Amino acid sequence: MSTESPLIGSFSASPAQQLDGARIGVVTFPGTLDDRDAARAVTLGGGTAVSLWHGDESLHGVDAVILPGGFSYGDYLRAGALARFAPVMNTLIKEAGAQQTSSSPLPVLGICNGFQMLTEAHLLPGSMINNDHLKFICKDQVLRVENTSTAWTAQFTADELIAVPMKNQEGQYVTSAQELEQIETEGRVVFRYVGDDPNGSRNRIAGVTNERGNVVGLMPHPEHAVEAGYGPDDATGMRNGTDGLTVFTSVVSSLAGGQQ
Amino acid sequence: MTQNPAAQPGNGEPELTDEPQFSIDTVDDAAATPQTELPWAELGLKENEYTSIGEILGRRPTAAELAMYSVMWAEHCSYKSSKVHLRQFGDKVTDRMKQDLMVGIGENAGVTDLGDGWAVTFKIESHNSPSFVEPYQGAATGIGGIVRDIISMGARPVAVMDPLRFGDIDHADTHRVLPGVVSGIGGYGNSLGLPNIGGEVVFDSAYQGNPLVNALAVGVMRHEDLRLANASGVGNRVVLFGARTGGDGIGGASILSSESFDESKPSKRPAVQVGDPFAEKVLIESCLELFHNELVEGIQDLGAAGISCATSELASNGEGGMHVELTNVLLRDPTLTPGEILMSESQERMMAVVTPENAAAFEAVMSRWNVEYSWLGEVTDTERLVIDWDGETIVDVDPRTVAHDGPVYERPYQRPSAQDALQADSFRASAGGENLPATAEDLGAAVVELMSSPNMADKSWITNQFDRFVGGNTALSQPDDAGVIRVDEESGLGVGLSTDGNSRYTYLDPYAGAQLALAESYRNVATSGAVPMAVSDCLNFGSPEDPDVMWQFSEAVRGLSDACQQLEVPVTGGNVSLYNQTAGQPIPPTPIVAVMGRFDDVSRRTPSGFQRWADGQAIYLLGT
Amino acid sequence: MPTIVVEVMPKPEILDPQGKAIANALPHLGLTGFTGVRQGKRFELTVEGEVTEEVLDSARKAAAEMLSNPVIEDVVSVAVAEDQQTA
Amino acid sequence: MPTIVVEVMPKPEILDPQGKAIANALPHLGLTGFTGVRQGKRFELTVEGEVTEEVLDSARKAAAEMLSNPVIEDVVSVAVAEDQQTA
Ligand SMILES: Nc1ncnc2c1ncn2[C@@H]1O[C@H](COP(=O)(O)OP(=O)(O)O)[C@@H](O)[C@H]1O
Repeated sequence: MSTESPLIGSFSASPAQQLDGARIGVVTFPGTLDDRDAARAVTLGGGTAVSLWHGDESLHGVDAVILPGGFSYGDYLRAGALARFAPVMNTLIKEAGAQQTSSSPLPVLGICNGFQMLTEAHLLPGSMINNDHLKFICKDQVLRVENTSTAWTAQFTADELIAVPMKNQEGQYVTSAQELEQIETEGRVVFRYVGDDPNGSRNRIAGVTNERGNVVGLMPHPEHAVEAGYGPDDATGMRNGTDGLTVFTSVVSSLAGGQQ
Repeated sequence: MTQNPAAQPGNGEPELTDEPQFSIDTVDDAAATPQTELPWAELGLKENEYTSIGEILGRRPTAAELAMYSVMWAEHCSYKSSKVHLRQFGDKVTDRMKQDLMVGIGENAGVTDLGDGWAVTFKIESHNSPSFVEPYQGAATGIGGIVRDIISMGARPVAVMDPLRFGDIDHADTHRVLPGVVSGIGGYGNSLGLPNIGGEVVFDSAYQGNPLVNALAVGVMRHEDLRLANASGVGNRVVLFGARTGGDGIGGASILSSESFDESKPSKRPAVQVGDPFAEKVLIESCLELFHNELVEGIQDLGAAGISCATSELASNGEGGMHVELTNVLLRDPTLTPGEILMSESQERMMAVVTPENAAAFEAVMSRWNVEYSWLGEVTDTERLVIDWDGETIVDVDPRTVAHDGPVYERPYQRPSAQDALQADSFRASAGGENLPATAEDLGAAVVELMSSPNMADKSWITNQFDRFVGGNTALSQPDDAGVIRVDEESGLGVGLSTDGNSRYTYLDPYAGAQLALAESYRNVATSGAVPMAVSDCLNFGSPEDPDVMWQFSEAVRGLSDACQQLEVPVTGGNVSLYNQTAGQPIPPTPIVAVMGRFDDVSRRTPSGFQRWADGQAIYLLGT
Repeated sequence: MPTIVVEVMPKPEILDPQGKAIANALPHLGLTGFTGVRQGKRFELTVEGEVTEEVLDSARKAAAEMLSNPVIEDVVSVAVAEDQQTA
Repeated sequence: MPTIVVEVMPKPEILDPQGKAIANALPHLGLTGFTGVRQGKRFELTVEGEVTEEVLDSARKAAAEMLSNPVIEDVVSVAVAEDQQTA
């Protein structure tokens, strides 16, 4: 009799390649919520998670940085607005920003609140305002991966459709018409919402990258789609979706290969 | 008599500028002026209660003492009407029920051994009337309060649930209350990073004037992290940390006028409390760091009765004495009188007992998380709780008389005369009952009608406003019958929880109705694949002074305690919410029962409902 | 088009978590001269035609019943906007 | 204590979902005279001592760099509060 319930993947199951070399920093701000989840995703992706603290200027020599989701400083004022002034952000802006001239600028990923911080810090274009329906929304969301040349998306295939959870209140992506046009023509939209527009974002943009392609931000949460049993639904079963894991395996292998 | 000391340095909030003007009523004053009238009635005390305070103290209470007794002897802190019945939860127990119980009823929340060195603590509480007055903030601070109960046991909170009752879905007041309640629960819980793993939404006009907002929080800890609310170790220091103390929840100016025997005008006090989830989030993280580094000996959250409760409970559960200087309390509003400071219900505060050796390490944790704190005093062996105001003693009491030995009432109760008629009034005997659907078509239409009732319909319009993914350990949540959370990522050890209640059954037969609530919750947990282990309950009823309501209450408790004994699951804690009525009309009796069960491996959890991935599987109907 | 500006602030006795967080963050910008911050709301209502006393009354009603929550907020002002404000 | 008021509004070209929702709801209150609503923010910064030109400069810096996000918002005004405002 095949009445067995869907099984949840084991946490200790490691991915095919174990590349302990990649040290990926995960920053905790006061009010950060998804730092442990991001660290788990890094581990599952084959990297080594290094926790970084908002009040510490040093990035402790990590190879890449994740600004995880949450409600830093309660999302008071504007989401991400107060976190942007943390000491760690000063260093991050120097190491990842436009003034950075080294051939391999620091890969940075901002998820949800982290994306909001990156726009507040002007490392990424645009900004987020309240969802057009004015509510917090938590749901499984399908995205199209439109740019696979970043360190965070290298292992996706072009235009691959992935399902990851999204959960936010201030997730409507806006920017000026001119900048929007520039982002689009330069191919800097990394993730785009598929299906019903969940929050009114311009051109259904879910994630973007900067000119050099080292900084990526997205509103939905790939780190919540890394373990079967705890992610979004997918074709194989309830909560089985692990599409988000590719974000983390991508950066680990990009770092290992030294390529961007 | 002393003046309020100078305003404390700002914490980023503008100082209220009213000049503090009040006199202090010291213990010496009380002894010297036995005839002075105090406004005990305005503070909600009964004459016999006021008299017994005098007898306990051997003199009239000071204004500050009166403030403490009045809040601690209030129904929701003292359980004075429900205590005699609630004893059954502790009396009707079998050995098996005690086997995994690490902390039972009486502490901030019960604790159950989960095995492998893990323990789980959970509790359900009500925040009904604040949520009616200001839905968003009322519901938000309801989540905040129950989460602090969980932290104070030494646990990391891992999930919340929210059983709700509203009036008619089409009523204007429901349109005012529901969106605020839902976004308040989401706004606070989502910001804390606690997945919402279930709850209930029921619409019934019987709740029109008195909606119910109950909230459950569950937390997990390693055995060694368990903390209790007691002040032990003479010479250990007492610290208050978290948000500053404001005039929250002290309502009108009655207590103020009791202290200002002069004619100074009372300043404004907030009508509602505003929650600060960010402050609570850093409070959680800083407490976990304190527990991890073993920096606190005892800890207590500040709930309804604020500092009155925290000092008297810590003192009476410990060595028995405590000495506190109240002017050390950091204030948001410098015009607060000592009595008001003792009564304030300001949110996001905790009180802890710390050894002198650990004080510096404690301060380091506070500054790392940018949490404000102030040292208030120390543990003594005097068996007295002594509170000074600028060096003069304003409270000198046996803390047990405040915290534990309050009044206990055997309220009269009686089976309502209308109960028989109510039970006889069946659907089959009614007009509707004569035209029961008989044909397939009629039956089909009846099913559709049922499904479209707001009580049966999909609840995702509400639950999609709650984060169910945060933490990465949610194995089941809506739309499943039980919420399931993984506790140990290595072994898959976890817990399943459900909350249930059916006020119609309970109205018809409170004894059976409470049992059915337990049975439903137990079933929901069991069918998810967990072994039910423990119960928490929130008993929402009308006025205990109404013998009909008191009968409903006593029957429900008797029923629930009998059923718990039968199923061998202990009640580990809960909450009683009385006086839920408008214009003399009580709500239907609404015991909400939460059951927690254990999974040795959550990968074996079973979702409810037919799964679209399970095509071709067989369907069985079990039971009677 | 004429504009009516409505200003709403949290009541002084009510906790303002946002203001508190901002006040704590200002020193990161090197700004230490402020002892407190409170955050409220500012609404601009545009009016077709003239701002009569009647229109102002509607704005006051909107301010009291929809734009503010009287339990926790005060309406600080309801006034016709001067022409062009700048910082 | 003197207070500096900072006013911030969403840029005209940025859609304002809150303002739109309010505009749609006003007719339910029987108020139909308004053609549009925009919701911005109003901050009160309290100052210990005198409001010098230097203090005002800090407030302008706070307004430009923290209290507003130039991508979506404009600082409408930074000014010392008149003594007692009322509705
Ligand atoms: N207020 C709420 N908060 C969170 N989850 C809720 C709430 N109300 C209902 N749910 C969840 O939605 C799902 C469906 O609820 P309900 O229709 O009441 O189910 P049932 O009738 O099977 O108990 C359940 O998973 C329940 O836990």
